[in-house]
Amino acid sequence: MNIGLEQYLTVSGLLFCFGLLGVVVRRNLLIMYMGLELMLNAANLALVAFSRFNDNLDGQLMVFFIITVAAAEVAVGLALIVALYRKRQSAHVEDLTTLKL
Amino acid sequence: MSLLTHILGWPLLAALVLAFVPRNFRFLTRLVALAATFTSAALAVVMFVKFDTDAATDFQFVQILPWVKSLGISYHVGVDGLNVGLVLMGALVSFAACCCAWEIKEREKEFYILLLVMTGGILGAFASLDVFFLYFFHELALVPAFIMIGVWGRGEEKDYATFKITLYLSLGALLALIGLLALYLQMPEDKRTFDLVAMTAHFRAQGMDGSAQQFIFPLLLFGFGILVSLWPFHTWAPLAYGAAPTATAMLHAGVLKKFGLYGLIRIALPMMPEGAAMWMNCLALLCLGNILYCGLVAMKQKDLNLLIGNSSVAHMGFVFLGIASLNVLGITGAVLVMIAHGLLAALSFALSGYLYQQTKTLEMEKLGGLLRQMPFFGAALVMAAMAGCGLPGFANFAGEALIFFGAWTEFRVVTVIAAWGALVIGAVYMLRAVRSVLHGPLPQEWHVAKDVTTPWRRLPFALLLGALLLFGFFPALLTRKIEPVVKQIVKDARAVLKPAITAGVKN
Amino acid sequence: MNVSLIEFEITVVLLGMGVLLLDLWTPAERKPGLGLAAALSLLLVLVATFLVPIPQGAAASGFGGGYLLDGLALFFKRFFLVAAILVLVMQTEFADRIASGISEFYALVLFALAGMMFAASANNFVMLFVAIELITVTFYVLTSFQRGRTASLEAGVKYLILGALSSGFLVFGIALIYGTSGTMSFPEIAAKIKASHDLAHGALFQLGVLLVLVALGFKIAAVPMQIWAPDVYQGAPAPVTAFLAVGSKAAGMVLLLRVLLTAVPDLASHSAKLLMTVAGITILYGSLCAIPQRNLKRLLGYSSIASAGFLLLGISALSLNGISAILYYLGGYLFTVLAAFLVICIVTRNTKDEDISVLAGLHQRSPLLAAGLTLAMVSLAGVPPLAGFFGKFLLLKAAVESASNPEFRSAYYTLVAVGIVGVIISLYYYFGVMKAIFWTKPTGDLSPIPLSLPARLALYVCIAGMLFLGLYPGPLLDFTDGVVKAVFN
Amino acid sequence: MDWINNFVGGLTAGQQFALFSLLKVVIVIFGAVLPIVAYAVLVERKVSAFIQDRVGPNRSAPFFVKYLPVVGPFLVRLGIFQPLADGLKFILKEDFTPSHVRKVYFWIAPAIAMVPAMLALAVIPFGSTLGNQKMVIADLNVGILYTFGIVSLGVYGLVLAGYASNSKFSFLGGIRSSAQMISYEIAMGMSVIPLFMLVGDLNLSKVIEYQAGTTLGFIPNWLVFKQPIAFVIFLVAAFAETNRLPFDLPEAETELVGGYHTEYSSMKFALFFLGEYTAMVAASAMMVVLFFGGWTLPFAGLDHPAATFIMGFAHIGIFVAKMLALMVVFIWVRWMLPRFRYDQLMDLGWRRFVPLALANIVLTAVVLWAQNAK
Amino acid sequence: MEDALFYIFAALTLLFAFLCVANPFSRNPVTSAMFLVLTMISLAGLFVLLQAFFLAAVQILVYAGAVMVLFLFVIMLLDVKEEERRRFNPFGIAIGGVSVIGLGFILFSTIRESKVGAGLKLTAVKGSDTAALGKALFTEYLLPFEVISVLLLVAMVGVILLSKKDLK
Repeated sequence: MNIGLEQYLTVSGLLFCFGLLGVVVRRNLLIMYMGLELMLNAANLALVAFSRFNDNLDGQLMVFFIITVAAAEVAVGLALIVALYRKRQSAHVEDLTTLKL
Repeated sequence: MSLLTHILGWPLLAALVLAFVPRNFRFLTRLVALAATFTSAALAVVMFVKFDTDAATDFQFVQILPWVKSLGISYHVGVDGLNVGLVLMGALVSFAACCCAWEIKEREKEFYILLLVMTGGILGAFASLDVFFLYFFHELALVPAFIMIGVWGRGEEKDYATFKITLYLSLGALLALIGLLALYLQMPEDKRTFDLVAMTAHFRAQGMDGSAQQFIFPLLLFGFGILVSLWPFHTWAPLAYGAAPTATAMLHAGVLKKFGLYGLIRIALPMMPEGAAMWMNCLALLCLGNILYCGLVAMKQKDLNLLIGNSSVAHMGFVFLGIASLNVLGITGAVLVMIAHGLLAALSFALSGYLYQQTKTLEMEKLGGLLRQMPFFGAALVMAAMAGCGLPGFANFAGEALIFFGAWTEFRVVTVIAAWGALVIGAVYMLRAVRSVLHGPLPQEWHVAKDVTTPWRRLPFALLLGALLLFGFFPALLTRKIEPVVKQIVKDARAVLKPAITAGVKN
Repeated sequence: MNVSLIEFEITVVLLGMGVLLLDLWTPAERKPGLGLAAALSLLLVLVATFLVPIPQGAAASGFGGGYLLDGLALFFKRFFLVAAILVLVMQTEFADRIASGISEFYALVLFALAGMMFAASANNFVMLFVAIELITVTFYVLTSFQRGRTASLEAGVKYLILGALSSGFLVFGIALIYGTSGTMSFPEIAAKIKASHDLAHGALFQLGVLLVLVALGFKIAAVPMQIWAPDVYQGAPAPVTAFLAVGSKAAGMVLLLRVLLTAVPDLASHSAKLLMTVAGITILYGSLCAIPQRNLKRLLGYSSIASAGFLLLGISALSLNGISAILYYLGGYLFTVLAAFLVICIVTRNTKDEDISVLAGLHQRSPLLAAGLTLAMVSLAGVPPLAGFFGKFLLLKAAVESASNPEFRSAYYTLVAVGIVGVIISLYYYFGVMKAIFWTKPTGDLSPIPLSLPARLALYVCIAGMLFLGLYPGPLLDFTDGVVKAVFN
Repeated sequence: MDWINNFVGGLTAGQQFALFSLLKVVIVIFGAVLPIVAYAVLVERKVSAFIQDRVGPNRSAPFFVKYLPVVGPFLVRLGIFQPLADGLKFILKEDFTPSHVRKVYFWIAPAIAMVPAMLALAVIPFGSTLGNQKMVIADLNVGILYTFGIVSLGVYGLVLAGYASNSKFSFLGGIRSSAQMISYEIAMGMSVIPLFMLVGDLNLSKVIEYQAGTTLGFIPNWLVFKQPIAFVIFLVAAFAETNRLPFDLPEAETELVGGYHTEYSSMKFALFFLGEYTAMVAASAMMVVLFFGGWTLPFAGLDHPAATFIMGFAHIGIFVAKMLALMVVFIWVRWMLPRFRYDQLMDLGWRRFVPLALANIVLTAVVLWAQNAK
Repeated sequence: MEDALFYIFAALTLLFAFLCVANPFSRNPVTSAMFLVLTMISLAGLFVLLQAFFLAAVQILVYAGAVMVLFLFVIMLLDVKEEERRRFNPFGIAIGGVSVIGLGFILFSTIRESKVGAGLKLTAVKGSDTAALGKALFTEYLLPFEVISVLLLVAMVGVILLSKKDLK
């Protein structure tokens, strides 16, 4: 079978779902965050595949931006999680109880 | 600047001025407020006198200032026979209310500001000939009322009453707003305007789609109805009036409440005759609820204020009945009762407020024999009660009589029941109230109660009573102005009514 | 490449960097003054925006078509500038509650402002993405700025996780849209939809649009992406909450407008019912959940959800008047919400608490603050004569107008009914606040609250704004109408 | 040779590619890198001995060697059998796994430390051509990026080693090393950008082509002359990246005992060791390619791709010679300079080199722009 | 050959991704992080198959080389033993799992249904891909590029503020 766009998209879709699964199911902030990274990467894969098959570079540029933004976001996010951890000694969603849910 | 603009502008201007008066200048505060309302009232009298009765169907004292051109909103005021009396009544009651506001001792500045804003709003609402401004001014008057009840109100149920009146009246206002919007959108796109005159002319000429009328009319009917405490949406009224400070109760029960009725007559009837025809039977039945149910409830009341509140709701029933009759007599009577009841309700609440001031209670069982102690007050209360029962000589009588004549041709059974209710029930509770408050032995603790002595204090009561009597003896002062306008409305409405209904019309 | 197009944004970014630099040479006690300096500079920028001729007809675009300077963009740029100026003043009042890094606090606001201004001009998905991310990432930091408070950090983390989740949806949605249409640019997508009917009906394309909408819904706090709002509003420092409520929401809104009505207008009209449903649920959710709230900021958080619902109501009207109403509503909302937060910020300065009861006796402690908050509440409740009323009036009008389409008549009327119910419910809790101000028995401190000159000015501006927009809506309405006609017709 | 030609000729293009790639990998790794690494250790010991005025390894040898006439004792004194002995020792020692470690990571960390350095060699053109084969394992268009990517993975070995060992010293070593590597990666990456601005291509073969020829007749066109700042930064960063003195903070024995490999012994330790030296090889090779003209020499026509096998081998020889010279520099520096303090290291990286590298980029851009404007 | 490589890389990507978020054998965040690194690397492999060499390199350089190291750092700084002791809430997992499977199904069927890219073929890259990317980046996409730089500045300021020690 010839590998086409559809196969790449399927992989990307599954990857997206796995990422979402991590966010929804796991309660550890760090692992949730990894799930979020997976989602971004799923989008990256889809973009690159589309970009290649459409023969158009916009998608790849978008990936470039996404990667950069993700890096910045991770930096801020991890700093935030560490700051919270210092305060509460926990990186668990269930322990975020100061604010009413 | 039209006279009307002055009438509604002075209170608003005074409110603005008061905002900059330091709070310990209490005398100045009161003076400014009184001066402003007095100016309004005086100008209103001038306007009433100068009003050209022969041209009652034309709008007079008109002023138009474009406001939002793209939406067709403009500041447009003017009076014809329909609202000239209402404006006068509003201005008089405002002045009286302002006189009665001396009972407020704390945070006077805010109170007077709110009172003045409310006054301006009320007068604006009745004077506006632009649907948007009509609504706008009404809301402008409503909000201060809520705040005044909440802050300066009395009794244990104050908070509950505040929330209840706020929610009910906002709901009513919003329903009406949607109705008005829908009405606006019924105009063709290029001619859309909120101008009442233009809208009426348009719908008079073009007519409106029947199905549109069928759903816009109930919106307006129930929206305005809630504002007027139409049964069964009336429960807020006694509660709120019971809790409200005197001046607020006077203004709201007396004047602001009439806005809904005015809106029905001014907007709903002329623009949507078909819708009106559809819903009038329903309205006639509902108004029985007002008259009978609320009358009976009033009979059961132990608190004077609640009694007056309920009776005021009951009186609204007559007005609804007049409107429902959809003929010249009925509607003219309805407008007359609106004015008369405005004066009466203001008088009643002013009296009960004064009483509360003196005795700190309004429970009728605890009171008694006050006539000897307070002759002027007693006399005024008796007269108010008589007016409330619809005795001849008071404006109410004239209005109610017209309504019954008008309604008799349309809904005989209803009229009979209503008349019975008005005469019997009204008489029962009014006279009972008079008896238990004024007659009988005077309990020891009320020896301290003082009568209204100074002319200054007597002024509001005298003013309101005088107006009631004036219009009672010379109802033609009003009816001659009202009738031509109503005739036109009824003519248009009748023109489209179904033959089945027209058959019974004698007019 | 026309650099003069982005001169305002460049100025703002440079200003932010300038604040960061000046911080090095400013003694600690004078650092709060930097905020005022920045606010003044922004004022100059604001004035400058009025000296630029508004592009008529074909708007000026640049940078490969990704940046668009039209009336809509200009409107929102001014909007954001005003918001930022007021927020900066608010932050100066807030300065003593931030242990360190006050200059960074200002700088971050400026950067967020730059992000919003870019968002206002975004014309392709790449710009949309980077602008949104610039705003969001800045707000992660701003939200958790009070590191001493656990609530602030928790709010930051919640915003972070949910924000990143929405970013995930956003990029995946963008990927799908890009993949099916082959372009990132809004107008080109619209052109392709017009050219080929299949595109707009492709399931993949629709899924992409849906995902993007979900992500934008997060920014404006619409159901079902609203869960972050109450917590974050409560936990974040008051000025940040204000900026979040006004700036971030408006940025989401302008992007939503651009995506929905520039890129996929046909799809928008197909999904009117969906939009209506979301709007209705959002209104109800926000209003109902606000009732039991005792924390002021949380209360405003829920109220902002309800406002998002009203904005969506305007979008779902799918008419020019609806969009114009949204712009107008936002204009009023700007002054209203900022006034409310300004007062809350100052009142809660000395108390750790943000419970509604701290307002007790406010009318004695500071009549101006009491008046400001009261007016804000009245305006939020949509009562004349304040700005909020006219905004809601226009929104409801637009919805009723759209009901003339017989296909959707009942849907629109249901939505309007829901809107009315929302307004009624909201009256209840807004009056709860007013009740606390005026007739709750004060228990604690009754000393007058000092008010600095800038704060006083800011409050006057807000009140004036509310009153002006409520009493004299003509100029702004004409402006928004013109803008909307030029952009979306 | 015929059967080889027949065999190769019989293969498809893809198969040929695979075969030659495999051959290159095997030859480069086992024929070049491992011996170089092994003998680099010896050189290290010899150089250190020289610098410290000692003799260095001069005993170990199979028993028969010293009986060889003349050559035997010389070879023994040279110590060329020492690496074999070392290797043997590593293999034969007890492979001890402490009980408190996290086993899986403890086992894979050394491998992770070793592999990236090896992989980094894949894109380095170590000669021009041999026959019709280009002397590079993978001639990637994004060669330099690939290298940086792979090198950046090396940090995992150290971090995981530190984490897995479950002891303070290892952990600190691991954390330090990763911080150090990430920091210097930035300076390193930025330092080479000007080179590629000049060359206009990321392919390393193109970089070498660019450096062919001379200026003014005698100065080679090497980029080290055109971009001295870049070279200095790159060189220093390379020291930091390979964790060698003066930047061997991760394993600073006076502070951290042995850093991340405190708990390691035997073959696992040897892998770390090999990794370090392989990284050194890779860094030297990279520098040769980037700054010293790769396999070219600006005279005797050696700067054109080889036409004959002899020339091909000569090119490889030139490359290896340059690389070895640089490795000696590495070793020499190690014994000449004291260790930096950790804060000094970070300060140098972030506050000196990063701005310097940025300035260099801007400067180069301005110069290029001025030239193009003409 | 390429097909085989695709299947290998795709399978690895998905396997590692799954193990990252839902590893049945270990709940150690370090393990998750390492699997995420492996996912990134396999993804880079897929990028290479798509002839996006530049992005493949950037993916490894940024994600695997920097972002994930940061993750590891943080995990190591925080106490991870806590996580292993936590009990899962089966109800939450069931709800989450079902909803995600639902979404996956929607995605999958949409992709299937829409027959996207049926007529499209992977075209060979002409010339240097990186140069074209660079050109687009600095002309057409210059503005987003600059905005991103502001974003990075913000992130830098933010991280420093959030992790400064001097606050109580």
